[in-house]
Amino acid sequence: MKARVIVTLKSAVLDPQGKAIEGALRSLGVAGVQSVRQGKVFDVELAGNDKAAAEGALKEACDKLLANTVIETYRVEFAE
Amino acid sequence: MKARVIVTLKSAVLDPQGKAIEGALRSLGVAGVQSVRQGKVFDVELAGNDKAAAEGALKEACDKLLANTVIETYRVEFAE
Amino acid sequence: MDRTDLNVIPNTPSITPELVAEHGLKPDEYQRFVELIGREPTITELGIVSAMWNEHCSYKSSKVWLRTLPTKGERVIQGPGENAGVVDIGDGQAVVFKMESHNHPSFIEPYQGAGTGVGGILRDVFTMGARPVAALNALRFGDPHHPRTRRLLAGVVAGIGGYGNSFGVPTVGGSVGFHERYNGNILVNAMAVGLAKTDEIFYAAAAGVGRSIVYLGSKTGRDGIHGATMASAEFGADAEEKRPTVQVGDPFAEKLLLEACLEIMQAGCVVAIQDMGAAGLTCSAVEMGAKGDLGVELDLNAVPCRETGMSAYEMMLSESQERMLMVIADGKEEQAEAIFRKWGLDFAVIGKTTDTLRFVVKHNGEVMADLPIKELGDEAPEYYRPFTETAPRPVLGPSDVTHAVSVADALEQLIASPDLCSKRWVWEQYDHLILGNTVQRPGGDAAVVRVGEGPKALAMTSDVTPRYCEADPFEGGKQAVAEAWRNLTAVGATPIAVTDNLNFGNPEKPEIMGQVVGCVKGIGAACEALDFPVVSGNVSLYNETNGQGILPTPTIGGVGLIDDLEQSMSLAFKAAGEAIFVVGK
Amino acid sequence: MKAAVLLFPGSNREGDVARALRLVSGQEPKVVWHADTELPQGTDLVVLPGGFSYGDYLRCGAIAARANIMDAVRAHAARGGMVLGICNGFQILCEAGLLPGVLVRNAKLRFVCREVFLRVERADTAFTKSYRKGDLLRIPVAHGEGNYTADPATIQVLEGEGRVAFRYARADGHIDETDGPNGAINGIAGIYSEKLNVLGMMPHPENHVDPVVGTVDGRGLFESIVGALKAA
Ligand SMILES: Nc1ncnc2c1ncn2[C@@H]1O[C@H](COP(=O)(O)OP(=O)(O)O)[C@@H](O)[C@H]1O
Repeated sequence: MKARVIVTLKSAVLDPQGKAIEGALRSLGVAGVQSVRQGKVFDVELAGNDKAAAEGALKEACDKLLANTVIETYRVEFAE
Repeated sequence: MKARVIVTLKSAVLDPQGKAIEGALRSLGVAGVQSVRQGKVFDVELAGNDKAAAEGALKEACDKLLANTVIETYRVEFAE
Repeated sequence: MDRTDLNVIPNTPSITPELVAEHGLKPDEYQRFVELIGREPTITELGIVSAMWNEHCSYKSSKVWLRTLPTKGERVIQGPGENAGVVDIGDGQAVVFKMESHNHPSFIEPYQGAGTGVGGILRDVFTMGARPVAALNALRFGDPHHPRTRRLLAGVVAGIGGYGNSFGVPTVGGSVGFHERYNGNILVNAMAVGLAKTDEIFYAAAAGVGRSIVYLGSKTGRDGIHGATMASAEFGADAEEKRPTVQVGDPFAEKLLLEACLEIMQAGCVVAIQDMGAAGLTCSAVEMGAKGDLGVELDLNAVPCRETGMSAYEMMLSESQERMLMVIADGKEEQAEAIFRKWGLDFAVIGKTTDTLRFVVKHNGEVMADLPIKELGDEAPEYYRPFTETAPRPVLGPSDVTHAVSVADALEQLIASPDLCSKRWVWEQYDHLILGNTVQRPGGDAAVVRVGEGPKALAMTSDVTPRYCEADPFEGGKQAVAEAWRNLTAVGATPIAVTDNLNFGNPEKPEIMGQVVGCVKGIGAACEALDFPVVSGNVSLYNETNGQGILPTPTIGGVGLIDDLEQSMSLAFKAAGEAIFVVGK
Repeated sequence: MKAAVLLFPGSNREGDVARALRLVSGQEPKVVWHADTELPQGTDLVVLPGGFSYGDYLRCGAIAARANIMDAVRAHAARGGMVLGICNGFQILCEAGLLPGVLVRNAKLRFVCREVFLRVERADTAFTKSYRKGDLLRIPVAHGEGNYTADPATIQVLEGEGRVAFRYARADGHIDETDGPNGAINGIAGIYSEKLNVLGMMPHPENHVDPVVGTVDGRGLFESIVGALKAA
């Protein structure tokens, strides 16, 4: 089973990388960019077919390791 | 308008980060993890409401800056 | 047929002239190979020979000239021909060093290209049993105003730092230059310096029949497999997706590989060792056998793979990074494996040495290649390419210079020029202090790195002035060596040996070949005169874009020895009121 | 003094800190493998050295913070034992929850290796007794992610309880966070735990202990530790 975990910075946390990219896109002349925030995505392959179990495992993975909840939030998605 | 760009390594490209995370999740005892690949996500705020124009601008942004298409692929998504 | 299953590619397609050309072999080279083996090769064999006989591995255009370089000296323990040069520095210690280019990959993907360049040269050094103690680099970029330059520069510098910093070696020196002739072909030359004990140097030559050949490090993927558009046609439209042309480096894996290798060397497990660089498994296995006058038999089913369904052809030509091949001492397999497992690395017995002098590759029980091992290396083509000497330029007199500026303006222009300005922005991104032995940091004439607890130290520098080489290759080659020598003596070191990285355009053009010949002769003359032997090096040819070659850029890496740090000098003025001397002509 | 230097896969300044400890204390520290579950008997100082544990993949220090040995380190700290984390060690301590906050990417997004001035914020802890309050130390940094941050409440607590150990300063001692090497909030270069027995810092005092290589401004930290342990 394939799942995707998306980890992003909490909105109150400064994102210097996003800011830098924002600036770079503007100077490249890409039209209409107002803001950019950068995050991480993890594509995870899981054994079995039990979506609930998988979701539980991935939440555990996020809390234990994938996200630093001091500054980040996460979301788990499943491919349809 | 909000858009999300997801940049991931092409499937045959080595992902040292994913590999290390995979190992760590296993040793933390998270059940059923078979493989992990890490990518980047950019949450972009764009001016206007023209989806086609925005998509064009973001593709340009990816080709010019956000992704190196020698090793990465990207996908542009719009929030519904 | 399932096109995604690469194993189904037959090992014996008919070898067409197109296929040969796609492998970079000239018709006469292919003919020579067919005569050598007495039959038509398999596709795996064609891949193997194309790897062994390409310019990069065989030095076919430069070899006749490299032979003219002085390579011997009282201190030289190992000159060119091994993974790196080895020079005695007394007290049972040796310095091990080499320089290598990663120009093309760095142009395509600057961060990864430069990083894997650093990774490759570090492996060359620790393969010899040396712990890397310093890294240097020499970089050339296009016109500072060219649209690509900024990103290439930023990416390369970050890539060198990203790899070296994580690996844990101080990057203590280098050079950065700009010229429009590098617009489409930047240069990334990386040098590594290590320390070993003179009686614990490890070599590539295999010894002993029936010994285990062991694969170590990261898994094999379809990285950087060259050549074959034939293959792409065969693999369908997603071939590009499946075969990354640029390798991603894993400095973390390399650091583990370093520690694991040094540990099993210490434990007496290693008979021979070779890193897998370009055309990894092919070059390393053939070299180990050929140098040791032994045959090699590999069973590819044992090779740790990152991808499913890899063919023999792909495994033999993969350039995946952070891998090593070793011959293990009898009965030491278990101990060696335990050490590698502890460091979390792959370890697999993938073959054995034989007394047949054949290079035999098996996959799924089938013989995919069976070639004479010595000839694969020794019988590589060697060319005495035609060359035209670079015509001397007219000497300019003071009256020929029209562009008159005031001294103040001239000074300002010089200081502001990207070639001369401070490179702090670059070297601040390199950890130049790790290991705690950096006595002279970047920014001076040569870096000085203490050996152990001192008082001994090594000095190191990399130098070349391409516009001199373009104007007069012979004098330019001499000058690069002389400059390295001066930089070393300026910090109080005795220059002991040189590594070089010869970067040129297309050698099939007589005027470019003339630059190669001129520069090598100049380097040779200077090294001879200064008793400054060349102990290792690398050649990078075909550096061209749109038919125009780069400036001839033979980078010289010099290493010197300081017996007592007390006698070392730095360039800063030490006190007010002291006399200033000018020495020399 | 019985010091234990932890070794994670990818650590690379363990030799530097071991050398500094040896130089100052005359004793060889023990190197402890990450997979072990116990510290050597009688350990009184645990050092988490600099480097790129697990390649700095995911987040700096994140994977190492979950290593086996860290439970023993937690227990040691809870008993009041001394713990010093330098650079990657600091990042690991934050990820492990032994210190608050987090170290994020440098504001300028580049790795930076250079000498900085550090202002000693208090000289009454076991780590700084050999200095005077307000001393300016010339010490190098070498990191890509040393930008200390935490939520305002945490910062307030740290500042209020005097738990900032060092700040990046100008040559004249003035603190201006835009001058610092990484953009850290309030110029924070190092912090203490509540009981002042755990110190995490980004700069590398272990690289400035020998006059042949840089300054000797880092010695005081190791001398303080040796002194404090002798007194204890
Ligand atoms: N320009 C040169 N000057 C001296 N020695 C050289 C030069 N180029 C290559 N060599 C030597 O030839 C041998 C093969 O080099 P190379 O193919 O770069 O090694 P590797 O197997 O690491 O790729 C090495 O021993 C190297 O030192």
